[in-house]
Amino acid sequence: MSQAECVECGADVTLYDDLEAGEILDCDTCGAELEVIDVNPPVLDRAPELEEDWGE
Amino acid sequence: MSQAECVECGADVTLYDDLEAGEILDCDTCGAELEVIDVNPPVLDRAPELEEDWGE
Amino acid sequence: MSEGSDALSTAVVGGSGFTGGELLRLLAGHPGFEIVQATSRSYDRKTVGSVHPNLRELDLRFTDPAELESVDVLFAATPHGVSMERIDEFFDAADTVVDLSADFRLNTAEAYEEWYDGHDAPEYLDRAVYALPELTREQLPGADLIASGGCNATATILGLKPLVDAGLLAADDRVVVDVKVGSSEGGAGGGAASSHPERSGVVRPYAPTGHRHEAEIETFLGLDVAFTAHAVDMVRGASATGHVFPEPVSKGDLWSAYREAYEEEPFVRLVAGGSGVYRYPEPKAVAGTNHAEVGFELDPGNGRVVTFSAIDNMMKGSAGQAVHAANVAFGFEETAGLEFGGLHPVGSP
Amino acid sequence: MSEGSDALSTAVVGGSGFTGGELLRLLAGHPGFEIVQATSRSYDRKTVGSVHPNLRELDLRFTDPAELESVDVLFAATPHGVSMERIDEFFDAADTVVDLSADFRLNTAEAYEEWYDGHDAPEYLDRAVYALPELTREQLPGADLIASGGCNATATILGLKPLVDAGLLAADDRVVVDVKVGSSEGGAGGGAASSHPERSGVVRPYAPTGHRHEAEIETFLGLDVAFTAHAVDMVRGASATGHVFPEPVSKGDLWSAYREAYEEEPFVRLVAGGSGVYRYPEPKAVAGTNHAEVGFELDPGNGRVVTFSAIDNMMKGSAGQAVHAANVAFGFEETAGLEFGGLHPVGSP
Amino acid sequence: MSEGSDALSTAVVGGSGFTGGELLRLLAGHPGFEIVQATSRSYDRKTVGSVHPNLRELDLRFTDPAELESVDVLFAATPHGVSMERIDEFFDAADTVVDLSADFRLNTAEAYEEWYDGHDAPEYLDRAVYALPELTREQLPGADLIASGGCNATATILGLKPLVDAGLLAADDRVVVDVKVGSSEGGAGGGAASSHPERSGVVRPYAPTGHRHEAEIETFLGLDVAFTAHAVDMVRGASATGHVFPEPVSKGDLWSAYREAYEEEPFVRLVAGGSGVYRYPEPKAVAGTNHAEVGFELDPGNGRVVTFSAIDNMMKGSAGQAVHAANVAFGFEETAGLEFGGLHPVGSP
Amino acid sequence: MSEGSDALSTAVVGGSGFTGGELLRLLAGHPGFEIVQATSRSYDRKTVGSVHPNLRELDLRFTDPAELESVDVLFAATPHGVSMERIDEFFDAADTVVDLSADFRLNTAEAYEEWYDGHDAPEYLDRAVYALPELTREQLPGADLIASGGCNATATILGLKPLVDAGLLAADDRVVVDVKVGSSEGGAGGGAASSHPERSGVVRPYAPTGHRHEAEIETFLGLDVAFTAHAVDMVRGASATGHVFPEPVSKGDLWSAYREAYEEEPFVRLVAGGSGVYRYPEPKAVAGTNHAEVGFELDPGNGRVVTFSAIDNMMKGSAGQAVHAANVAFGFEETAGLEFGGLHPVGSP
Ligand SMILES: NC(=O)c1ccc[n+]([C@@H]2O[C@H](COP(=O)([O-])OP(=O)(O)OC[C@H]3O[C@@H](n4cnc5c(N)ncnc54)[C@H](OP(=O)(O)O)[C@@H]3O)[C@@H](O)[C@H]2O)c1
Ligand SMILES: NC(=O)c1ccc[n+]([C@@H]2O[C@H](COP(=O)([O-])OP(=O)(O)OC[C@H]3O[C@@H](n4cnc5c(N)ncnc54)[C@H](OP(=O)(O)O)[C@@H]3O)[C@@H](O)[C@H]2O)c1
Ligand SMILES: NC(=O)c1ccc[n+]([C@@H]2O[C@H](COP(=O)([O-])OP(=O)(O)OC[C@H]3O[C@@H](n4cnc5c(N)ncnc54)[C@H](OP(=O)(O)O)[C@@H]3O)[C@@H](O)[C@H]2O)c1
Ligand SMILES: NC(=O)c1ccc[n+]([C@@H]2O[C@H](COP(=O)([O-])OP(=O)(O)OC[C@H]3O[C@@H](n4cnc5c(N)ncnc54)[C@H](OP(=O)(O)O)[C@@H]3O)[C@@H](O)[C@H]2O)c1
Ligand SMILES: [Zn+2]
Ligand SMILES: [Zn+2]
Repeated sequence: MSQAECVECGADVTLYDDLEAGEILDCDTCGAELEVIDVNPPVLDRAPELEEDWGE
Repeated sequence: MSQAECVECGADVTLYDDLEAGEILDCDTCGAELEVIDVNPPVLDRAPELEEDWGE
Repeated sequence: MSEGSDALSTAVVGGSGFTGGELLRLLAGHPGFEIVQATSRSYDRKTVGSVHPNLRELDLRFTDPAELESVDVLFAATPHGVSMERIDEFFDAADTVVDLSADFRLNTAEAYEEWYDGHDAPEYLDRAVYALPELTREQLPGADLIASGGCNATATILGLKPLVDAGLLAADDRVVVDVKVGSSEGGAGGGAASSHPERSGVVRPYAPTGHRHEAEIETFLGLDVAFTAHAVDMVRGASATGHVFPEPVSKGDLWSAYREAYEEEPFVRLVAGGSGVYRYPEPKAVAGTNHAEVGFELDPGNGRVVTFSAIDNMMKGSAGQAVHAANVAFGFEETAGLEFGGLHPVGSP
Repeated sequence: MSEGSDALSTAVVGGSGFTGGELLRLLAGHPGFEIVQATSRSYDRKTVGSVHPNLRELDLRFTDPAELESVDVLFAATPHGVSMERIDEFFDAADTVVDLSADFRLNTAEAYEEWYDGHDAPEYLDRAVYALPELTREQLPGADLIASGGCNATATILGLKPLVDAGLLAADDRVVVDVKVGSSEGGAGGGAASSHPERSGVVRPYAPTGHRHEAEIETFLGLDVAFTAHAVDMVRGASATGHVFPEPVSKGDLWSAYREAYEEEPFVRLVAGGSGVYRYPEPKAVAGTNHAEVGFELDPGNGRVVTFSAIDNMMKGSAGQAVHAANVAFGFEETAGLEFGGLHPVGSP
Repeated sequence: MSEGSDALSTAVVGGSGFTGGELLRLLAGHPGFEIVQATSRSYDRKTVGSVHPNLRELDLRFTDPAELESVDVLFAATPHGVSMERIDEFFDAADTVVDLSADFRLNTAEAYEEWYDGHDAPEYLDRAVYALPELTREQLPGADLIASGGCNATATILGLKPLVDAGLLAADDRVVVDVKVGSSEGGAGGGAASSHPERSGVVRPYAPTGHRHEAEIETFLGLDVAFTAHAVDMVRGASATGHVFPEPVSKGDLWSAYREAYEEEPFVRLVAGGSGVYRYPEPKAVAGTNHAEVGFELDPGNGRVVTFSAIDNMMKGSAGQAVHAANVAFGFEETAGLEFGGLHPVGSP
Repeated sequence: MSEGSDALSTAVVGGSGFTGGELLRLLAGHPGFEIVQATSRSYDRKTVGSVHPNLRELDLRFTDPAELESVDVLFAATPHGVSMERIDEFFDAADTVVDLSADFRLNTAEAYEEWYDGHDAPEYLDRAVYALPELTREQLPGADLIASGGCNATATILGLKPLVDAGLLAADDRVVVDVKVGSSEGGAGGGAASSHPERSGVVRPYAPTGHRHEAEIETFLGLDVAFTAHAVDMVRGASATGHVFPEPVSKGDLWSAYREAYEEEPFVRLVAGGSGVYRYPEPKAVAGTNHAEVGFELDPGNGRVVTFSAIDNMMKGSAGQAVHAANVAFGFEETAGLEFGGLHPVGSP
């Protein structure tokens, strides 16, 4: 298992060995949804956010 | 608009002119879901019930 | 407040309570009544709106119940025992008395000995008309002492009556009624058990046996009922589920019985197993209204019919029923002042 | 359903939703409108009562929104984006369109670029009148495209407007608004976050920053507002608490400002620090009604004025406001169809 | 998470659901188990804490149920039908399977034909042990397929069993059971009927007749029960009220029967008519715990005994019961991991 | 009840109240304490379980607070004013006093003159250590008069402290704090406003300005805070939303500040904008636990940071915090007796 830094909060995120580019992970510190941009070395970026309609 | 008898409760159900066989109506007296079996003359039957799982 | 010159002048004794407040709300919107007095000892001289925030527009202050005004009609919404003690005074002040308590619901002093703690004015018991209009409509016109039916009794009776009328239930059939009620049934008084932290989220057996409403039910329905009530988390509402074991019947028989009983009734709605979220009677669907929802389901496996009925205890279970009865008694439109049809969605009203 | 020969024929697009159901309820009890169509794709051909149990007496079935009837007035109660896409069709079917969504509330295409995802029919933006009658009453008579104000925006604007009008708040003053809302704001759609187990008992920050209603507030109040909303456990209701730091004022000044703003308003009630249980505005006190309660408190220690406003999001926050606006637009009595004054006690309606 | 070298390695299939989450919570605090896998298709790769906020400290991510790890014990908390379909795979992965669904509760394929839609793996039915430890404790040690009892069945059986054991109820006596349940019984899936606006404040008849738990009750209690369930406004909890009509008994007889049945039981508490607010069993008093409260009241007027039982459906009604059964099966302390005793005050947990 | 020979003997004065009951629950499950006395005047001689149904297994009866036993530690959970009056007696009976009231939280008699009604035993004010362990951990070991921090103050301080520590907030910056609280904050006493019918479903401004906790916040955080509290429909929980306007910061800066402040803290959990249903701190997620959830969101458009914190007022806001402080004072494991991690799903606990 390797590690990468969360772009939102800076915490270490543990990565699975069989990680694939395009997967979405949540940071277990801040909960941000992170997209795996590259695998070797691992690069994470904030996942495109689902536009959330809270109703009104 | 024509009328037919609800098979569940016996009340009259008002039918639209453009009714088609296979449509599902709810009886406005008892709320039963009724399937239009035939159109001319109109024949209604209890619609096949969705098996509902209430959880447990 | 309605002020037609023909409107009947009206007093509400116990106007600061829950059913008293509901009466004030209904009478204020009723063309046939004009409110001239609302009493409260604890809030004497305060505005009605300071207690009932929905009535802030009402230009009225509470006065002392010791000083009753002369009126055409006096509604009493006081705890059990007050009306029987003050009934002579009530009639000195008013031509007609509509009582929301249990004080004049039963017919005999003996019944009050058995179920309550006796009666102070048994001479009025014959004169009083029990008011559950679906049952006693014919006796109401001209009545001058009207005893509005109890909330749990009303819910129970409405659910079972069609079976009795149709001859599907005999007097000695075993009938279980399991009622769920909201916190406003306890009145504005409160106490530890009705505080929000203790009362929230409950399913609490209360009056598990021996509930006094059994007396009303037995008297007016002619059935012995094994009755149990549970407090649940809602403010308004009473829901009665009856479990009865009649001779084999079909759903068609049941629909006939219930439609026969209620198809002309302005305040009873049959709801029995349709589609969607609201398939059977439930209190949310009638909250704030004088409607009762009544329905049933057949359980062939157990030879059982389950009956359901749901009311708002503040309305069809008390203030609304009292106004309905007064409408019949005075010859007003039955639905006058009681037109509100309820809300959707609605939480725990 | 009202059927006066003079009643305006009316369609409700989105009639199976929460605000659509509320519109149907209000229009059915309104002497000036006659409902001829209520649309729903999911419940096409079903009775309106199968979705809205309080409307079981309404003899009406949903129809497909693709086939609009010719009517005098069309109310659209559809999700954001639908009205802007179908506005030409709406005007083919109806002379007047009252839209409850945010699609025509802002004035410019740029504003829709900034706060939403752009606009499909910007040519209508000038023609639309924003409807918060306490603010825009004069522009409503004769308007043929009415954009009913948003719920949180309405609550916020009503609380702060008297301070702006009285010159107590300048455009660049720092204003914090903390809003608490009920679950019906989310509409009938639902999802995991709005399921009963997850949504019960919450105090949940939602839209903690960047809420789209900031755009409406800024446009119509002329103030920048730092806005945050929390979901709390009620079904109906929105309560906006404003924290503002004006030049030193007295309580008398505040009362003057608020009375000046609202004393003629049929639907605004001032509640600011009385006695009893209900001392400040709260949603329970207006549940089911088109009333707004508005009030304030002075915090001399912090140089702060706290403003409170409470509405029912289904009513003053959407359907009630839309009907109120239509009443003004068509010259009806302002309160027509909106007379219901609410209940007490009431839980979480 | 417990990590003793002797701890049994454990997987939870359906770990993102309500009972799955509860299992994870219990197993994480249990000295005898070590969680190595929690599955979810929808939340594959997400942290367990992103779904179950109370488990944010748990360092575990969901994985795909298609890839099962080799473990000592597999708990299945999946919808009806999944376990019966995958049972061979489950046993390939694990030595012991504890199933929370109804898939292995009944004894015969015929029963599944009658009450469900048949069975995919009837050859396992004999091997499965029904787990309601108060009833089947002796059969659990060494069992390798454990079918944890259903929530409503558990509540019902616990309330009536002492009467059966004491010979006060015969197989053909008429028994009515009226159950009130919270919204977590429906699982995390949700739908329109379980959205907060529709589900709040309800007393809603659901499964008014023909509830599938009747099969379990009949099988393990040997009684026919006329069963009806109502949804009420709480999240956790099931409360069963039984109405039975035995030969005349005294309160002393009843106390003997109930004490005889439960005085050695670690998770059953008798509550029958004391003082204070909490006099009879109620779900609030056991929320979050594996306790059942059981009690009764005598109704001499109607020749009736009313029985009450209250559990937390997530605990004694599912996950807690499963862990209790596993404790017995593996020879752990019966209360291991199940020590939490509940809260006061508590709302609608 | 723990009975290790080394356990400290303990009394709870005010054991029939809400925080007193919570203390009894925690102490009963704590290896370091042995309960020898729980007082109540109203329930003198009754079992603890008759008031707190979750403690039915506890073999203990209330006794009169006039007769205090000699103990190592006395916890006082009495209304404001009682401890200051009886503090000498408390120290006659016990070596260490842990007080949950506000009586010893402020440092000077003047502060009590300003915010309360003066002080009866000002000589003890210096000796008392304010207990919010995240703030005052170092002063607790060996303290013999511990003043447990207030619930709303704790929620507020925890949310803002990281910003103060990181130099992002200056003493004279404008800070608005809008708090939402559950009904258990009012204690077991109750009254009309806290009855279930009146308190259900509310969003009710209470203590809109001038809340006494401002004094604690100012003293221990060094910030003036414009504080407003609202009652909402939950039993347990306090949620503080802070609105602050610091110099421009990035989300990374904020994460650094909050992680710096709390990463070593056993009871503080950072939750700030993840995915799923629970994205920000909320009381449901910590109900029944001693955890605080703390988080924030950035609002660049308004130059604002919104801070969120959520606690269970019965735990981290009172009894849990007191036990935590005692753990530190006596050198126990900090989390001893406070391990419960909460439930999911959970309603309004
Ligand atoms: N709540 C229901 O759902 C319901 C349903 C059906 C029937 N009822 C019956 O309706 C009656 C009122 O119930 P409620 O729930 O409205 O009760 P409530 O909220 O407690 O109100 C009682 C009212 O009576 C007044 N009152 C009390 N004692 C009095 C006395 N000795 N003389 C004069 N006034 C007195 C009280 O005001 P002051 O103390 O300030 O004078 C208050 O206004 C009861 O008999 C009840 O059984 C209630
Ligand atoms: N809820 C509030 O408190 C509130 C307050 C102020 C403003 N609003 C606004 O009012 C509007 C409606 O809100 P709501 O809460 O009533 O929503 P809702 O409960 O979700 O109802 C939406 C309605 O629109 C229909 N609909 C959806 N998509 C459609 C389409 N493409 N074409 C035609 N009909 C469509 C739906 O029925 P079918 O899908 O079956 O056709 C349903 O009847 C929204 O714009 C909302 O922002 C709501
Ligand atoms: N809720 C109660 O009170 C209660 C009480 C007693 C017994 N039970 C029984 O316990 C079981 C679980 O109930 P619940 O309330 O926890 O339900 P739930 O909340 O809906 O959870 C179901 C779980 O199963 C997973 N799942 C669904 N279909 C699956 C499949 N085909 N293969 C693998 N995993 C699947 C789901 O996750 P993914 O879809 O993401 O994989 C989810 O984790 C049911 O059989 C229920 O009858 C529940
Ligand atoms: N509730 C909260 O969330 C919370 C949070 C932080 C701090 N606090 C503080 O904790 C303290 C207790 O609050 P609570 O909510 O637990 O109150 P509560 O539920 O009203 O309980 C008060 C307790 O004190 C006893 N008591 C009252 N007067 C007394 C007296 N003169 N002498 C001896 N005992 C007396 C009461 O029992 P008897 O009357 O039967 O003797 C009862 O056991 C208060 O100071 C409160 O400010 C509470
Ligand atoms: Zn992160
Ligand atoms: Zn029918």
